Amino acid sequence: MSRELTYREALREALREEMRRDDRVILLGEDIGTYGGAFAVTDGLLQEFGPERVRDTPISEAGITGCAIGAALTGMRPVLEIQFMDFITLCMEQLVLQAAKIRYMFGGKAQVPMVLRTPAGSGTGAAAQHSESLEAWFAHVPGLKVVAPSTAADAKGLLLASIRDDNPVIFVEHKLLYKERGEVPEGSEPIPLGVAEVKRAGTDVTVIATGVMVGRALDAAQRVADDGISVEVIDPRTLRPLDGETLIASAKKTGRVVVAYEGVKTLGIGAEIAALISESEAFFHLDAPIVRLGGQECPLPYNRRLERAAVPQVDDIVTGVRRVMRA
Amino acid sequence: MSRELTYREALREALREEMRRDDRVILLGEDIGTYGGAFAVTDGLLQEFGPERVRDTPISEAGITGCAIGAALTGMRPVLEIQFMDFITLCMEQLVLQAAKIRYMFGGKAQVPMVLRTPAGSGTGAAAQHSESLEAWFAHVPGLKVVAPSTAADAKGLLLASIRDDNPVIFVEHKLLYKERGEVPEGSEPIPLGVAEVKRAGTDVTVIATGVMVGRALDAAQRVADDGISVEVIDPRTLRPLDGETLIASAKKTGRVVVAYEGVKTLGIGAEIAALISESEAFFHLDAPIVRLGGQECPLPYNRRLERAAVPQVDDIVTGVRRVMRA
Amino acid sequence: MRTTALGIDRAVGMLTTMVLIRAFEEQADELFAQGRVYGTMHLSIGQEAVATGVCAALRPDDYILSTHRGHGHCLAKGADVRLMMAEFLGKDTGYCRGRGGSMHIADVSSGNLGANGIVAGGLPLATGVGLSIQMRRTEQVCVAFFGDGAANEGAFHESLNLASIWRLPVVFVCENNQYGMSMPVGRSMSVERISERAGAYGLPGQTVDGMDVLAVHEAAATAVGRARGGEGPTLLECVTYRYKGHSKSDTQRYRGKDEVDTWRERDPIGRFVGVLEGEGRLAPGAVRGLERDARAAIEAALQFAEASPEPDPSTLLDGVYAGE
Amino acid sequence: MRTTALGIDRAVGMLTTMVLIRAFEEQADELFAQGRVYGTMHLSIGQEAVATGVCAALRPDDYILSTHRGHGHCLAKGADVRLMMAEFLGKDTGYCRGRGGSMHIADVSSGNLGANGIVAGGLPLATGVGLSIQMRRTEQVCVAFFGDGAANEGAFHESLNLASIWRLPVVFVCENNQYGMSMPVGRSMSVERISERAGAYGLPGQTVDGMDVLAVHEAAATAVGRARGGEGPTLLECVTYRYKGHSKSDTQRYRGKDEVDTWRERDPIGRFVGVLEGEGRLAPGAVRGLERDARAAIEAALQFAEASPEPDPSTLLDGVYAGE
Ligand SMILES: Cc1ncc(C[n+]2csc(CCOP(=O)(O)OP(=O)(O)O)c2C)c(N)n1
Ligand SMILES: Cc1ncc(C[n+]2csc(CCOP(=O)(O)OP(=O)(O)O)c2C)c(N)n1
Ligand SMILES: [Mg+2]
Ligand SMILES: [Mg+2]
Repeated sequence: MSRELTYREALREALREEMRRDDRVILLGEDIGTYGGAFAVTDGLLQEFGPERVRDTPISEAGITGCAIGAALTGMRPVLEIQFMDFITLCMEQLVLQAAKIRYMFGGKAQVPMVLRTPAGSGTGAAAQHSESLEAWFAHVPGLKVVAPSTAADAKGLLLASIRDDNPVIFVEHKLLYKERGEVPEGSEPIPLGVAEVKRAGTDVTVIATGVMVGRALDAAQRVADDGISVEVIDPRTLRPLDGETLIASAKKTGRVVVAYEGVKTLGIGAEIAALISESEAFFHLDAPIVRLGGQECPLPYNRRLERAAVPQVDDIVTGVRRVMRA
Repeated sequence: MSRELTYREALREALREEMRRDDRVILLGEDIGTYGGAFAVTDGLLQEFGPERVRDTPISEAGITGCAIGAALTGMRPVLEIQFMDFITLCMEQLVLQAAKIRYMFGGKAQVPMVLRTPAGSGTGAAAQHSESLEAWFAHVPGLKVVAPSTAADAKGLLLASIRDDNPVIFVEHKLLYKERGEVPEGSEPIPLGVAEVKRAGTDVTVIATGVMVGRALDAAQRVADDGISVEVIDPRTLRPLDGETLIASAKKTGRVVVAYEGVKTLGIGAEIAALISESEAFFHLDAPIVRLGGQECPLPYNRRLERAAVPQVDDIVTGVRRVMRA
Repeated sequence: MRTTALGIDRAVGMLTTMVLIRAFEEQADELFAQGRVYGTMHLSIGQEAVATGVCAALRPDDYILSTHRGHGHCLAKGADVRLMMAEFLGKDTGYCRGRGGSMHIADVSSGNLGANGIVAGGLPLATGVGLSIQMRRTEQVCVAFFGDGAANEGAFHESLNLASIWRLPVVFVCENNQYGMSMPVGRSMSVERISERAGAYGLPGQTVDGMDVLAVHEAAATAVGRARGGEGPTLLECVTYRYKGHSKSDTQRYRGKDEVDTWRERDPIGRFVGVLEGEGRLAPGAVRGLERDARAAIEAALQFAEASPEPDPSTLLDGVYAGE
Repeated sequence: MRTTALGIDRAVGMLTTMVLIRAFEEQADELFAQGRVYGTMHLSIGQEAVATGVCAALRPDDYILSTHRGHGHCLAKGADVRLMMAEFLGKDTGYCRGRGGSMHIADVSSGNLGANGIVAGGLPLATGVGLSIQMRRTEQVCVAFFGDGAANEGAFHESLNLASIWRLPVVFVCENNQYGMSMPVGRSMSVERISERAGAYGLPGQTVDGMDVLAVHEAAATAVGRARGGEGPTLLECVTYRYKGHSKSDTQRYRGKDEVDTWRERDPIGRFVGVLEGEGRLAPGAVRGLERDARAAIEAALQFAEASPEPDPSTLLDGVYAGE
């Protein structure tokens, strides 16, 4: 059984169900209570769970990150919202030097079960300091997990799994997806972390896409299908750990790979995906260089035309697919 | 003409020469004055230039980073020392959302000529919060440049160039290299940013190595030379922008590539280098998958044996070279 | 509230600035309502006295660091409203060639080192500007604007401390408009007055009525004088209110209409007009003329902006790096 | 300084702890000098009264967050000196299986949530521990130790503010040992007493003689009582001194030997022994027995540690993730 929900509603449902199921789950963040969250994800939860468990914080990103970590270390399961992913730059010490390392530094004798949810991405005219896609930084950090859902169903299932995970999870939501609708199964079934999903099966080219790029890749796949090109679209869904097996298997099968991601191209998540495939046995099956389509090498500009030009669009993916087919 | 200097002395010489040449160059950092710097790089500079230009700061990494940026924006050329690269996690907002973006956000009408020097790397028993190699994060950020010298001569020439550059430069020093000696040319000749150097010419395998790995790669090259394997060792020296041309040319020539770096393997600088080569025309010349040797997927442990096992050593590079030769 | 200490020209100048800011903000609001602007923005209607009173105490070569709610600061510091409107609309003729938009308008030539999308993000920069001034010995001053919410960021603490120990020529101006987005100031901190925090840095702190442009100006002039005279920084809190929502998506559940109305009764423009008229320094109704002029200027700016070209996507990478 | 308020057992217990801390630190110093320890470390000789006086006010299930200079806190909170020494030497039997070393010793079972290599890094964590206690309603208390230098980090500001507005059961203990590495506290901030900063958060602040274990204990007991009683956090500054260099590589150019000698005259152990002897609660010379016991315990710990195996490199990745 399933019903249609928006991505935002699916996230909210996951939060609500976990909060009902487990008293230790609490929410922290700026304007998540009365205001309902800058992107309305937590709307209504204050009313159901009260101000102790849905906690508006001062504007102190490092402090509230540490607060979540300390609470997680001593028996709670906090879910922290950082209002825009850009502001996570203020949390790096606590996230990377504390949350990610505490368990290891303590010889495996502690754990930090927390989720940091944050909206990423451009496309809303929010300019250079409110449009970041920084997931690659966190995918570089042992001790963290990184999740990036592209559909409402994944949003719910992956958030359930992230809250139940005993490790710190960076949960990257995309602003443009909040209003997107999709079928979401009834019930509280988590989707395991670390498992990619084939969003469309195909035989000629593998397009590996993350976040908002998954929908664009599916559109591009549809477009080139008319030219007789069969595209397989895969969403890794978890960016750390990457499901190398699924990606490599598809690359072996098609021999042609395009990676589409919104973060800056250089050292964005696509760099790891390309490198991973290139060093695997898939190397011997590749018929063409792996094409990476990432964000342009600039801060995100305000102007709408520039902003569109700064990240891959459906057209760019179509072009990328054609290019990899020609090689 | 040249003479032997340690890497540390070479850095100090660059600072001294630039401070003599240009009044706008000032130094900021924790314990850089009386103490002479945690790694003694600035030793003696307080005596020569006084406390106005060699400025001990409180322990406020974000604040002093912003201070350097604001000064750079209004006519100074600050060189900031962050005592350990780990602590740069506290500076991310100022570095990434301010320094890197100001020029672009202002429509190209401002500049931020500053250098952030910082010691990185493991090998000193400093454990998980004092051993980071985070250069890949910055190489992901448009607006920044990233430099990582591996010899005394490069340390001097690249630091001169970095101070004269009109952009924010993250200058990554390696703790194990400070005491290493090398020939350094007389005179104040900068080494241009963005230019890799072939540290040893060879024909069978290209080993691309950064920072402390360059010396290890050279040792490994020497070792396998006895087996008749001719290794070309290349140091990119600047990690953003990467000198793709030189790297790709060598990959085309040898057809076999090993990348050795200390940062965590996943999404470390080697991910970009491997992806870059794999998407270039060198792809068609590759005889084997690109081998990446990076840091293990864990925080840096204190214990010496574990610490050694956590990052590539000469043996690992030898093994990597043999592996890429067999494929 | 008395204007005596000020010349009549300066008093009317301040009124003119306030009226212009309001006209700009109202135009911006309308453009958004009409769907003619992309993204979001933060209006400073109700807070005009702060930007105006503070910037009136500055020299043209002094610096300011502004905030996400920065239109008023920008105008008060002397921006060309045409270039500002063009930036607001993302045009190539705008101050930032359309790259910045509302949240990043900067005009280095008038000393405006930029709005800032990061709460408290400008405070550390201000210390560097102060240091640069001190080392270049130019006797300039730097003002850093920030909100009540920003006073809870670590950057506030580090910046005030640094400015204090080095006696930097920086004035920290807190616009306490009662809320950080939806968070009432009384719930985000435990001090009555944000200016009390000055004590933690051995600095003078003062709280003034931010709806009274003369009070703001007087306090700012004193603080700027201290800074210029080498006596170091001041923390100046201006108690004010934003009439509009935090940004375009704010439904304002966190406050009642009554509260807004009560504050509106203390409107900084209305009160200042009353004072000037009462003192006989402004003819009754003369403010209408100022308002007309302001609207005309805004109208002209809008025409300029709308007639301006969009940036060409082929210039996307311009300005990422200097020297290229 | 009077012990009357304390039972004799507790007084001798505190002396025993101080003597043990000093013995540990001296042993650590010697091991380094002999080249038998890898890396670096930060000794707390001279500061024993702070760790001891504060932790004596805690229950076994209370929490502490410690610092890079954390050996004393760890012992005072009840660590097993053998497991601690093993960790110090990077052995697999150590508290952290040799992964942590001096700068990261943690013993969750005795409530020690870890030394911390990051200056002020434990302060934000302490707010979360406080929140967790408050929500679990366990009436525990969390103590966050930090240095004078740490009080200039943004994390200090954000943490005290958060703890204040939520009335968290956290006691912030500042060990003002006069220097942050080479930076004298008087140059890094403009307040006489760090405890004055409490005012910025509406919190009680108090400065005590950190060389007087009884004064520390009394103030800590009051603050812990407030926290446990739901009255919220306190900022407690303990004025103390480190006798040794900042770390192993410190040549101490920033201070003279005279200064160190002057502080040594106020040695917290010597003074406390004097008090106890003066009150007739400790037989003259009895402290020698305690010192012998401490050295014997350290000696046994060292033997245990040295006999312990190093971690096996094949276990390198153990403990990165939970649930694997
Ligand atoms: C570091 C950071 N955190 C959060 C935000 C989102 N945000 C933008 S403005 C704002 C409220 C700021 O409050 P205040 O400082 O009082 O300024 P005001 O909006 O009232 O002018 C918030 C939470 C941000 N832009 N930057
Ligand atoms: C964020 C951070 N900055 C700098 C350092 C390097 N460092 C370690 S201890 C120290 C001095 C700390 O001074 P204080 O807080 O007074 O503690 P003390 O060493 O005096 O006990 C410094 C600068 C660090 N570990 N972390
Ligand atoms: Mg406000
Ligand atoms: Mg200290």
